[in-house]
Amino acid sequence: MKTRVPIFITAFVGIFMILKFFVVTPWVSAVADELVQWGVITLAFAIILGVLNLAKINLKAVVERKTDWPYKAILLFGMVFMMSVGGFQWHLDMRAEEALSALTALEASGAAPAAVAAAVAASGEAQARAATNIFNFAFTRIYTPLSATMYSLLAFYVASAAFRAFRAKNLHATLLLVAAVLVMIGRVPVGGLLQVDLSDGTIWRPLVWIQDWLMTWPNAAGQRAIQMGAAIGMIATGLRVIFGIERPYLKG
Amino acid sequence: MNRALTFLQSRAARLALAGAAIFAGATPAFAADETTRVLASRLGEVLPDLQLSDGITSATVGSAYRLLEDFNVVKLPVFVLLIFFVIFFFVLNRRVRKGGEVELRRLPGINAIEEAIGRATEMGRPVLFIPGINDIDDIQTLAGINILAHVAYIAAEYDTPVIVATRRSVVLTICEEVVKAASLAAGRPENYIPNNMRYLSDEQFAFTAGVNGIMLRERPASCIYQGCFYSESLILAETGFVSGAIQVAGTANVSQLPFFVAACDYTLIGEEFYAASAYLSKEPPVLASVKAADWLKLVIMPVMLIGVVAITISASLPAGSEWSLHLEEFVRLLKEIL
Amino acid sequence: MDTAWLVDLAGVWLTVIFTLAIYSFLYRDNPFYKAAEHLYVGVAAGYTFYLAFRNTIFPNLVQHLFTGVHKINAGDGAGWQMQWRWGALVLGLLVLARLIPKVSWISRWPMALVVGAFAGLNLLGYAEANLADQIAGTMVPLFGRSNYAPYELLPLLPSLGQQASQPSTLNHLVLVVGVISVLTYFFFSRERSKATNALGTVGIWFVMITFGATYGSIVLARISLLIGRVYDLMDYNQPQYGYPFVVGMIGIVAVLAVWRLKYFKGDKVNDGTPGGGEGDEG
Amino acid sequence: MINQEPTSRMQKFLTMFVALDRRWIFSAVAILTVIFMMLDFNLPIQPSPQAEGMYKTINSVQPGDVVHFSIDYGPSSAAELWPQHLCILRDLMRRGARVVCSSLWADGPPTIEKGFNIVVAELAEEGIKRERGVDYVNLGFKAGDRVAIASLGASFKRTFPTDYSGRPTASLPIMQGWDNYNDVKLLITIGVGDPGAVEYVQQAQSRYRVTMVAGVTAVISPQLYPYYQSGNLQGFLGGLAGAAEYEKMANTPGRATKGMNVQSAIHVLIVLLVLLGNLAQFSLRMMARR
Repeated sequence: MKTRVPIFITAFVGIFMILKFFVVTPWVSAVADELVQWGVITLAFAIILGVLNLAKINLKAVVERKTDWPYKAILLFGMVFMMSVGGFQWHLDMRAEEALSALTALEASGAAPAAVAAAVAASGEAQARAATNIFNFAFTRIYTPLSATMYSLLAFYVASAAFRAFRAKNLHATLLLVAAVLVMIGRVPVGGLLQVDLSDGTIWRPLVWIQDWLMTWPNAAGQRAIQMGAAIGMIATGLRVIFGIERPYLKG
Repeated sequence: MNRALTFLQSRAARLALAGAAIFAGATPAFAADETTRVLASRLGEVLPDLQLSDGITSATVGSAYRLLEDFNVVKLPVFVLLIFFVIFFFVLNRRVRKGGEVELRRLPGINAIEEAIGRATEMGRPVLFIPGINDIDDIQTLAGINILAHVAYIAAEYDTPVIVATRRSVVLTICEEVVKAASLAAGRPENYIPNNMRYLSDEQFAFTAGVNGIMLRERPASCIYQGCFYSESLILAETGFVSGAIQVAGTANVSQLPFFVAACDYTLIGEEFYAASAYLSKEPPVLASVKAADWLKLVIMPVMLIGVVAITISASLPAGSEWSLHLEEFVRLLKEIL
Repeated sequence: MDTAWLVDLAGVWLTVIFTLAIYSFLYRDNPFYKAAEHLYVGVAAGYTFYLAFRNTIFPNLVQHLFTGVHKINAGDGAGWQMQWRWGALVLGLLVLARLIPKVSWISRWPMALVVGAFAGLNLLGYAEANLADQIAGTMVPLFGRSNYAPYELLPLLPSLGQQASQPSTLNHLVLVVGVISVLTYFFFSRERSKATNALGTVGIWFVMITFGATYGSIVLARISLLIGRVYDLMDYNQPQYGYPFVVGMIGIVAVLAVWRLKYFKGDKVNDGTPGGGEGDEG
Repeated sequence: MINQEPTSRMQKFLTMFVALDRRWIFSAVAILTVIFMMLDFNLPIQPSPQAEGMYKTINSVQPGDVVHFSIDYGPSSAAELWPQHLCILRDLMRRGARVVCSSLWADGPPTIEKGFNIVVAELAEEGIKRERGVDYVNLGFKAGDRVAIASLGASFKRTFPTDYSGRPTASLPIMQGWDNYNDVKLLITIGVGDPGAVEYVQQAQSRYRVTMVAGVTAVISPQLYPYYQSGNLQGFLGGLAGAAEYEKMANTPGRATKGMNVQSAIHVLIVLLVLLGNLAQFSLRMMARR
């Protein structure tokens, strides 16, 4: 029961989904789509487990006054805060939707213009309320700047990692370094400053051209082959999992 | 004639007929709604002397048609590749079972994983493992979890704790199972510490910020990233570098590989990453699947070269000449089958 | 409304403070970053939770089962699909069985289904795009008529005056040799001949050039992110908000300096380099 | 390699530089960014053929033409896409097109609002009046990715019964006389990924043969070359560089052009650092050998 049944489920469902890829019979696609929906819903339910894990670990730290416990309290506050304002937003959106469907119904029934105008106003007000409230504030003023700034740390890290790693220690490292430097320069307007007049009157920008060539040919070849290898590895791994040859999560 | 009828009625023959028709029908690129018509005409070409004298035979052929109608012929290349792989795998697996050995070349990145765990043991610090940031629907995540099983086993043998940070709840629960099972298998169930299994929200950079915190405050001696990574790859690897950890990465995302190569000590590239769990497990069937992948490449490369040669000859011959067109058709067929 | 400007002011200050708090991590781990990090993880987890219920569980399960939305949205077969959706509810509840240690093993069943379903689903999609299509794309003529312009011959060398992406014999050779050699590099079997070893070596050269070029091209996108943030900071740095960027910057630097002096007296700090002494704050 | 004790001053300096504390690099990046944002000069920019195609297509729009302008990104990608969004919107509004904005991304509509507010105010200063509901409209967000695009092909008014502020679309002057892609003169999408340009090509452009151009991030742009070659797209812009090329052609140097100065400066900085690091390491090795 504990391992046999799951192995069977994985194999059966996996093979069915592979079949679905080749077979265009409507009921097969319908069943497969339904299975995907089940998967998506199961994943959504699992989020409860994740949130509980986060809450448990941090609550314990706060209760036991472990190192950095005030920060863990901030984390818990942020979580509860966002859940509550999210719920509030949901409520407002439902209201706006109700107002809107009331308006549509009213229009369809051919009610008096004054009544329709009132409904339009009510609907507009509900929409506006849903659009401007604490949830949007939290989203645009807390969530967005934090995520955009975290992302933008990369601008600094590409510089520091390049400085450290691009050293001509051997042939491989030198190729990496040369390709990176050429592409970096050829990509920005500075690279276009170097110009050569060809005999037929056209202007040739060598750095831009080399950048373009590197990206179109050697880079495309490398990317293509790495992707092909990865696809083969993916087939191997996927089939190992589906056939139950590798099933670390069922060994307990 | 009677013999032919009984032959047709057998199920195997029906499938063979369908297969022949698919291959014959694959020559022109046809739209899905034309499938039936084209196949019907092609079938006559493949088996011209087939005589449909009475109802039974036409019904048999009709069922073959229906089979074809249901089959998405556009997906034929993938089907052929898949069949090749499965056949190779079964052949190799049988050979392995009979006592044959599968030997693989050395991969520095694999040894590095073992060394990284050893170093954490020496320093008395934990190992941090991240199975990528994608959900379980990505096969890269599955590959990462397979590697985690071995990492957790080795770490349990060395009595070194493993911290697993995940961005998805389902991945978290599966990783919990994996680490628990591996610790048990290594004879040290106490090496599974529930509090070391962390979920750090589904948002990409919140997760990254949380992992940064783990790296700098819990000071893992080794960081192992195996799975699907996006732009956070470099943030993780740079923070790991500052914290002084040994870093071993592996991913199949081509756009992130350069950053791991630049900032980590070892990186498993593309297919190496998928093969890593086979290297670590050393189990015959798993090794056989890696070897089968090699064989698949041995099929693909000659086909690609044949295609290049044929299209080159075709392009060198005068345009519109008979052989040029034949070769062009041949390459098109090659592309559509494989 | 009277409070609108107050909300706006608070929003601008929060934006600037959070931005600077994350940037302070570039200097080193510090209380500002820690606070921002923990708040971020918490808020993101709450948001995920909200999204899961609002965008998945509610429309795909609750509405589907109870409010009859499927009747409007779905076409044929909606009837049986509606009935079958109860299975998803069962699976979801089985996942939650993990919370009860005695029956937690049963949560493996939904996991097994999810793993099987998605592995089977995604396996071949990738194989199609990344394998079959790429094999076909590599079959290019090395010389003769170009397959882009049927009556033009492929030039031997790429021409400088034109775009570098113009096909030529050399370019196509680079493509074919590159793909074949990199694939050879990925052979795992032990038995290798001298020829395959040589080809594999060429393969790793291609891999390195690819990584270099990719790195170089992505730098561009990464720096635009920084430019975007700096524009935001500068836009908000207005007198009506009280110069949040400048004030916030000075404030954070001052607090960090004090914090540093207080907690790291006599501590040899060398935290920009690996293994540096990140003192344990506590 | 560099294990032995540094002897000379030069060696000491080089050893230090080879293992430079990365925070010096961070500072250099930050300082260069700020300086180059303040400096007032523009590097010459060479528009690519794709950007030229985009510019020509947008500037062939006639007053009163219906343009569907889909904004498929949120604040997190604004750094790359906002400059494109702004200069395209400016051109469209100035030319007097009927601009119909919508979004397939939940966090897109506020960005649309921001764009309209800025451009309408700019034009008002020039004395050109553009009215909401008459000259432009924000239809808001629609879930459903490809399905949503396909349903736009059937009817805009049914897909978006109300606009972002809750007014019924059927009564808006801008929505009169047309309802689907057959009457849309130009389709523009500014997007960060899926759903975005590729989905619009598949679901709208190739089905209804509507003229289409796109703006995307630098990471996505390589995916669009095939569509440009096959004529599905008349042109496209890639990332901040694309926006700078557009600004150059429109002769309105703005944030993207300035951004390219910063890009250039930081690229040069990184290249210099890499070269100097190699030089330092090389000379150290030479010194050690002597």
